[in-house]
Amino acid sequence: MIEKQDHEIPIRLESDIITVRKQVRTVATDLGFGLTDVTRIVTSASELARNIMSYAGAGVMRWFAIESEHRTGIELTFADNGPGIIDIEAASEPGYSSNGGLGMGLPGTKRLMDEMEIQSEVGEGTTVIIKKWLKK
Amino acid sequence: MIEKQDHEIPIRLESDIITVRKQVRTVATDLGFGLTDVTRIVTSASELARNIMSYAGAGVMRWFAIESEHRTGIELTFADNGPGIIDIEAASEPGYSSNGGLGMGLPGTKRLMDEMEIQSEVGEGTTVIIKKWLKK
Amino acid sequence: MTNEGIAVIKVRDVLMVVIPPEPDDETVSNLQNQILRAIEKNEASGLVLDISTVEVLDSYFARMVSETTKMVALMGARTVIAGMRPSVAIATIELGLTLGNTLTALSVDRAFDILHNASNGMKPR
Amino acid sequence: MTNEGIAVIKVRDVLMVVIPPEPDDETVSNLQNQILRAIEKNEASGLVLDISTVEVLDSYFARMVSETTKMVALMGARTVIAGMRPSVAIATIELGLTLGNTLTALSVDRAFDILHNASNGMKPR
Ligand SMILES: Nc1ncnc2c1ncn2[C@@H]1O[C@H](COP(=O)(O)OP(=O)(O)O)[C@@H](O)[C@H]1O
Ligand SMILES: Nc1ncnc2c1ncn2[C@@H]1O[C@H](COP(=O)(O)OP(=O)(O)O)[C@@H](O)[C@H]1O
Repeated sequence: MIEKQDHEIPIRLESDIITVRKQVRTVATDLGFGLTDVTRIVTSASELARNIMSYAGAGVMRWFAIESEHRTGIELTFADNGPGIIDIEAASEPGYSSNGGLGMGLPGTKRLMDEMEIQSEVGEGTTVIIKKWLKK
Repeated sequence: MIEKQDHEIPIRLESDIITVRKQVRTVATDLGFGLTDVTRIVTSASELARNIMSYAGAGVMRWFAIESEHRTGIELTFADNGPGIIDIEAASEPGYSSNGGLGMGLPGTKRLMDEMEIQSEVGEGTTVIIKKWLKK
Repeated sequence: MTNEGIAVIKVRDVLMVVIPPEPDDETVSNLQNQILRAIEKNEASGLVLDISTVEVLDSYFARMVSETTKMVALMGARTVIAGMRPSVAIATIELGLTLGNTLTALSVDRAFDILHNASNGMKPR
Repeated sequence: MTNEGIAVIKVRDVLMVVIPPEPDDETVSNLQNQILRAIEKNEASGLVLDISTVEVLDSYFARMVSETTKMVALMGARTVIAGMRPSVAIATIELGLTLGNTLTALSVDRAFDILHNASNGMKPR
């Protein structure tokens, strides 16, 4: 069950990525997502958590059960106070990576989820919000 | 036969794409198009109907039998009040997609049809008109 | 929303899936799941996608087919697309689509031949 | 930091490595080293990476797998990835990843078949 008070996980160590994955798997499964969607959501969470580790050093993930027009869904927020993304558009293109990575994290997550929003301010930090709706 | 009063189909649900395809197939076949051209026209209609679903959420398709200089043809209009296309030129390039699609819908439809016209106003909506002429 | 049933038939270690003439989007997206599960369950080494009744192959469908082929490959099996109609092939190419490196065959029979020979080729005596 | 142990099993001249369900980054990065050392030490001609229990394959892991495969190939051995789950195959392709030209197999058994036949094929009598 989703408890309001502990719907946040710190991301500081590489091992926190595992914690994020486990937590997201549990929450998504509890909300009623099937295995394929759970895997899509957990994979996305893993990408965004690793981005926080790689580019910001530390941050948090928050999760919410969301409702809209008879639909239920999951919303995950990945927030950090890192360096920010200078060119969000470029960073969202497949293959763009500032550290020799595959550059598939952001564009791939967009495909895996139903909605994705990136807010970033250079020097301030980055917040990525992703959503997935339960198929009726 | 083509009836003036019901030459419009709403596009609101994914299943309406099938209705569009069936209707266009019937109309094009009745007008005398051969199987290859019918398939070109139906494929184009399927792309544009899906774009309405994906980007505008809802819209309509209208069809007309058209005449010009001893030629007969089919004209299909796909209209929506969605967000519009910011850069029509970019959107008409192969591979451009704002949602991780293949980006072949608009450029491909242009190749499959004899004529294509895109009208779009940001915040107002999009209208795409396509035509195919019967080979004499 | 209608969900036209999809037949998955097993012939030795090859699965054959017949795509309905006008699959709706839901059918198409469920297809992927059904196929991958069936391959896992049956330990099938090959997949024949029979599209001989398909009348329109738009970019949504093409994407599903080429992605499914890649997924099937990741799982260790091979896909052959069988029976594409000439009119569909013309529209598909003109639309600018490719099915990636997917193997294709004129008919289901030939598709089975291709998969059969491929696996024989890997097991020489 | 946990370092889930990785089992490296030798069957004739093929090494089999079972990847744990939730390998952490350290495990994943150690893996490469362990595998390459083991191939050298055992003069193995093939490597089977059993990923049948892996529940998530993100881009970090995918990169490690495809790089390892290339390193193994440089050392003269071949890698087969075995047992990818359907849900993982779907997410991997949708994320936009490929495993390069890595050989894949439905199960560990089949992976051994592939390596066995390949080496037979390469050493005809
Ligand atoms: N939280 C973040 N803070 C700062 N920059 C980021 C963050 N997440 C992503 N980026 C930037 O966006 C680029 C693309 O990210 P991504 O698509 O995940 O690929 P990769 O991580 O493989 O480089 C990164 O290389 C980095 O420059
Ligand atoms: N009806 C529409 N309303 C708003 N934007 C549209 C519409 N149709 C197409 N577009 C824009 O044009 C782009 C290219 O469309 P298309 O060539 O059909 O490829 P795809 O649908 O695969 O992205 C879309 O990604 C979208 O940004």
